[in-house]
Amino acid sequence: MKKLINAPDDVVKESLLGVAAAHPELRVDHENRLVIRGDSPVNGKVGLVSGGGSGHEPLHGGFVGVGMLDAAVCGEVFTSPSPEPILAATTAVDGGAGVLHIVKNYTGDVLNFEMAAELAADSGAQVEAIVTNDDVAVQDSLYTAGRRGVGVTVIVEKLAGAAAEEGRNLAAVKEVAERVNGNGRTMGMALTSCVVPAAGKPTFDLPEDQMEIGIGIHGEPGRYRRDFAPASDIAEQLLEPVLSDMSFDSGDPVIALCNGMGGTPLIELYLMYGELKKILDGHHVTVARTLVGNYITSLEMAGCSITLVKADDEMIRLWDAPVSTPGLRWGM
Amino acid sequence: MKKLINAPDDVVKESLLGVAAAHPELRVDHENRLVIRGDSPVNGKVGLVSGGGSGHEPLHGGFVGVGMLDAAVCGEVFTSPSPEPILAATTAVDGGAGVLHIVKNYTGDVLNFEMAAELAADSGAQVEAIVTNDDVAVQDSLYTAGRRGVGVTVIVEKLAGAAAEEGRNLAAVKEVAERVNGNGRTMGMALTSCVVPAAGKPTFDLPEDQMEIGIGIHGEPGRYRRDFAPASDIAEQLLEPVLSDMSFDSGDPVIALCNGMGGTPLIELYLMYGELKKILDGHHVTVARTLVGNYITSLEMAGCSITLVKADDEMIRLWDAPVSTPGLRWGM
Amino acid sequence: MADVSLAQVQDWLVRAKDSVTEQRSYLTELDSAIGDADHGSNLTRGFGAVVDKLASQPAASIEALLKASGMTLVSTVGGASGPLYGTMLLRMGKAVGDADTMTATQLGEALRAGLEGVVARGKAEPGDKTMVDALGPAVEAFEKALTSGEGAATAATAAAQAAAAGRDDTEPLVARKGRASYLGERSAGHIDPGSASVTLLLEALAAALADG
Amino acid sequence: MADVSLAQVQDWLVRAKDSVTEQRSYLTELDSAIGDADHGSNLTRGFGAVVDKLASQPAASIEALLKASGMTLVSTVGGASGPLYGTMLLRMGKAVGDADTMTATQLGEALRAGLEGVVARGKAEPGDKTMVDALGPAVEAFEKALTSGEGAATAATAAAQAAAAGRDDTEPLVARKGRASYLGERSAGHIDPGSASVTLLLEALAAALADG
Ligand SMILES: Nc1ncnc2c1ncn2[C@@H]1O[C@H](COP(=O)(O)OP(=O)(O)O)[C@@H](O)[C@H]1O
Ligand SMILES: Nc1ncnc2c1ncn2[C@@H]1O[C@H](COP(=O)(O)OP(=O)(O)O)[C@@H](O)[C@H]1O
Ligand SMILES: [Mg+2]
Ligand SMILES: [Mg+2]
Ligand SMILES: [Mg+2]
Ligand SMILES: [Mg+2]
Repeated sequence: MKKLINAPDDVVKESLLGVAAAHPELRVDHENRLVIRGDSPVNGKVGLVSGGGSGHEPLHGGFVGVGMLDAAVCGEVFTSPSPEPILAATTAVDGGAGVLHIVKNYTGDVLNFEMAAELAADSGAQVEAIVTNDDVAVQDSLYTAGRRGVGVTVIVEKLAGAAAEEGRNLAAVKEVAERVNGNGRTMGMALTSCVVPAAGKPTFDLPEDQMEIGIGIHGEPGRYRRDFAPASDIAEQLLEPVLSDMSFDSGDPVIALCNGMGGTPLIELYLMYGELKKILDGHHVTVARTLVGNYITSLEMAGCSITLVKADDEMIRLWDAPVSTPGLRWGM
Repeated sequence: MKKLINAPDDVVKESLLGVAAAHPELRVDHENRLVIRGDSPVNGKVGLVSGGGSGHEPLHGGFVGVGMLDAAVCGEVFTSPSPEPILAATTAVDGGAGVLHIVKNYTGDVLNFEMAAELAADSGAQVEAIVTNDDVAVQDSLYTAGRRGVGVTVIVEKLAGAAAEEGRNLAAVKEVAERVNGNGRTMGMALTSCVVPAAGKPTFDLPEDQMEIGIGIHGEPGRYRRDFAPASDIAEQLLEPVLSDMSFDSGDPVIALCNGMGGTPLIELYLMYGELKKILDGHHVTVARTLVGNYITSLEMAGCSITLVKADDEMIRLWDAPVSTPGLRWGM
Repeated sequence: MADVSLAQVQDWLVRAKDSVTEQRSYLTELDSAIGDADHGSNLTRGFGAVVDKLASQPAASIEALLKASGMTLVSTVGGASGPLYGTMLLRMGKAVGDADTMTATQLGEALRAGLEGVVARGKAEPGDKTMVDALGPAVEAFEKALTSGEGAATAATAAAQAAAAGRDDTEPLVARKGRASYLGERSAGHIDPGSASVTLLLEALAAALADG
Repeated sequence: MADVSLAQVQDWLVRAKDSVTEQRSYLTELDSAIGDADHGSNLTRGFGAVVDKLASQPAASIEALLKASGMTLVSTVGGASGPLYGTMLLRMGKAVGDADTMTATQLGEALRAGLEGVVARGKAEPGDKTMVDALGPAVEAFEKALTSGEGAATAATAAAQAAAAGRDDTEPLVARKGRASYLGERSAGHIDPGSASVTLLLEALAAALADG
């Protein structure tokens, strides 16, 4: 394993030192491993807290700032943080209008955020949670822990963040988050495995002529393995399960995220987006807003995912609203 | 070789299809492989053209937009574009105030931009060029093709772009570019090789226990190979040649770019920046502005580079000026 | 038959820490086949913190000891297993109450309460290929041994054996809870990491009681 | 002794294309040792375009043919070698002028002009480990053969041999121009890719003149 790190166990802690050094506009709580908006708590604003295992950067720490998250809780690599720091984040961003937890659907995250919410409620805080679960790779989701939360989380954080910034109340911000999640679907794939620092070697072996379709963001194996194929084929394999799960051809504006898993260069991600767009055009999907890049990653894994959100005019307005975070910034 | 591509020879062409689909605010000239600001030519504004081989994304196409480049010329992967498209870009962005070519110092780029400038001059255009050459890895630069242009190019494009946007004339914009380049130094390293699509295999072999210090951005071998080391050591090895080449402890504000080579995850880049910052603090270098992320890459190469620019108040003001490009955006 | 002492409970947790630390790669290996390759490091970190905690702040009762350990696990393990093992110890402590010894019957009740806590938190059913598939049979075996007149040490040995059998039985199962469930049919053919760590914990318990 | 015809010049470029296409991996291999692994694909693309161009727009004179080919190289090769080889052909065409045959002497002058063009554009000196180290000796050998009374075909064979020798002599050199110069001492021990492609071009010339 070759990585730009010191000791594997210190990766998250030391990476946060860099975040603090690079972003004086943010506050870093090194003890609890939190990235917090500099002006938190914002009086009268709903506080947004997300978090989970590290290794998905820029998600979540890179999405803290005006118009998006108030705090991110950074667990060990691919390991949910414990309730204690989640509680600390909740307290730190509570500006009196309640706090929304944005949780990706993984058992560890759900259990730890649940325990934290119980503790916060005990001390009188008003906490709601939205669990994202957009990964169509998970079939038979009734017989499993349910679909995983992946790419849509970025868009939930952006739109709920904009809604909170507008001063909406907790129920209304939660409603936006649920609307985005309910209308979002994602499918991802990998060309290579990631390497968890503490493990020191690739999580899975993927032969040079194979790819894994339907992966999550933790090096979990995917839905199936298949012979490595050209980008145009891969685009078909990613979009087929998305488009057959939900219809996106209503004419409603669609937000598309062509996301890199970390190790794939941007030139390839744009090429993939070109292939995806061709298919979307053929299916009469009207993409109104697009992001192409590394937004929710799996360390150095090579691969990509496509997320589509069927939006409406209000959601597009919230998308366009100003945001100022290390990972997503416009309008200010 | 596993990449998200179709045929290796179509990578650049097809990637530009994705750029066009994702960025309706830009214009893509598919024949000449140009990415052009949507409102080009801007009347009375100095036009900024950069370009070179592809594979360094977001540089240069991702830096086209208000406050930065007017056009990027996209050559084949790691291969300079020819004079023809450079000339086409020059013509497309010439708003009557002349055009500045921003060229990274590589023989191919220099020769092709030179020929294009001669052709443009023949047809009456006013063209100046700035050749960036910030790579301190190149020793004995008098006996070589000179130092390579690397990380500083990003900062030159940002600051010259802001100066042009303010309406300064060609000589003044060029002066800003030269000031940035003259005060910028970069050193980079690699943990793995990149894979040029047309070659289909790693450009160099780097054993699992070795790293390459002093690399460029084309998979060229570096200054030396050494045993793989912890991030804190690597930070020392990168900064030593930078700080001994130029002094950055004058108290002047410094702009720092901790750049990923493409395949290194963000969590590691932030960790590296933490290590770099510790050393910079120890040397009384006052970092005023920081960028951490993939800005000038070498396909999927794992590794990083550090660029320091000794700035002044005006340069900081130009840095802070609004910019709206796919790869760098703030203030608008 | 001797009661189980506070010192033995503490010894259990120290042995548990030694065991997960020693088996760190084995647990992580299992987790990398059907999970995310961190179960070994999660538990090593968590039980390491538990032992540190007990060393710096000795507990006055079994309840206090198990509660402090449970809270420490919750706050240091993260992942799915943190809240689950944490809840298990918290419920065990509550069941025993404020005492510095407990009878074998009380230990059996505590284990049962721990199992119920894990099920309440994680909502796994038997056969879902989780730690419950080792913990459930272990608690039953413990209770059955007591019914046959055995003491705590022998019952714990039986529980550890039942856990190991439950662990091995997870191999052909298709996971329905936790990360492994995302694999569908592909989760079959691998042992569940949590059932393996439950087995280590019960083997540690048996050893602590045997030597005590 | 027969003059060199327009058809032979065209045949040269077709053979050059075949040769660089066939040796694509070899050239790229050399470039990956001390450059950026694209010399083979650069020239394959460039000479492929030259041949396409000549097929679709037959040239009426040697000057027109070489100019069109030079412009095509400049506009399709990119990289350092595009402007250099392009300039070489442009200067050669200019030297020959508007004719459909040329004497061996004229060809020698054209090659000399081509070399001067490469040097003017790239500013390399002999020993800098560039294409000049093959092209320079080749031009000299060509001129020397003419002085000894040989014809164009024999002179071209001598030039190709001198190029090959120059190519091999680049191996121990430390590069001072182009990408390879960034390697410093580490560029020694490898043949310069441009000197290898120059050799292929001169071998193609010798073959075109021998068969013509
Ligand atoms: N809902 C659940 N109920 C009971 N046990 C579970 C549940 N989900 C997961 N587990 C157990 O947790 C183990 C994984 O723990 P660990 O790897 O530490 O956490 P994570 O899956 O978050 O990485 C699984 O092997 C399984 O035994
Ligand atoms: N300044 C120069 N003068 C002459 N030849 C040069 C010069 N710079 C580079 N070359 C030649 O160009 C060759 C490399 O060509 P190529 O790989 O196509 O371009 P690039 O280096 O831009 O990738 C080198 O092997 C060398 O022979
Ligand atoms: Mg985990
Ligand atoms: Mg090149
Ligand atoms: Mg796990
Ligand atoms: Mg080359």
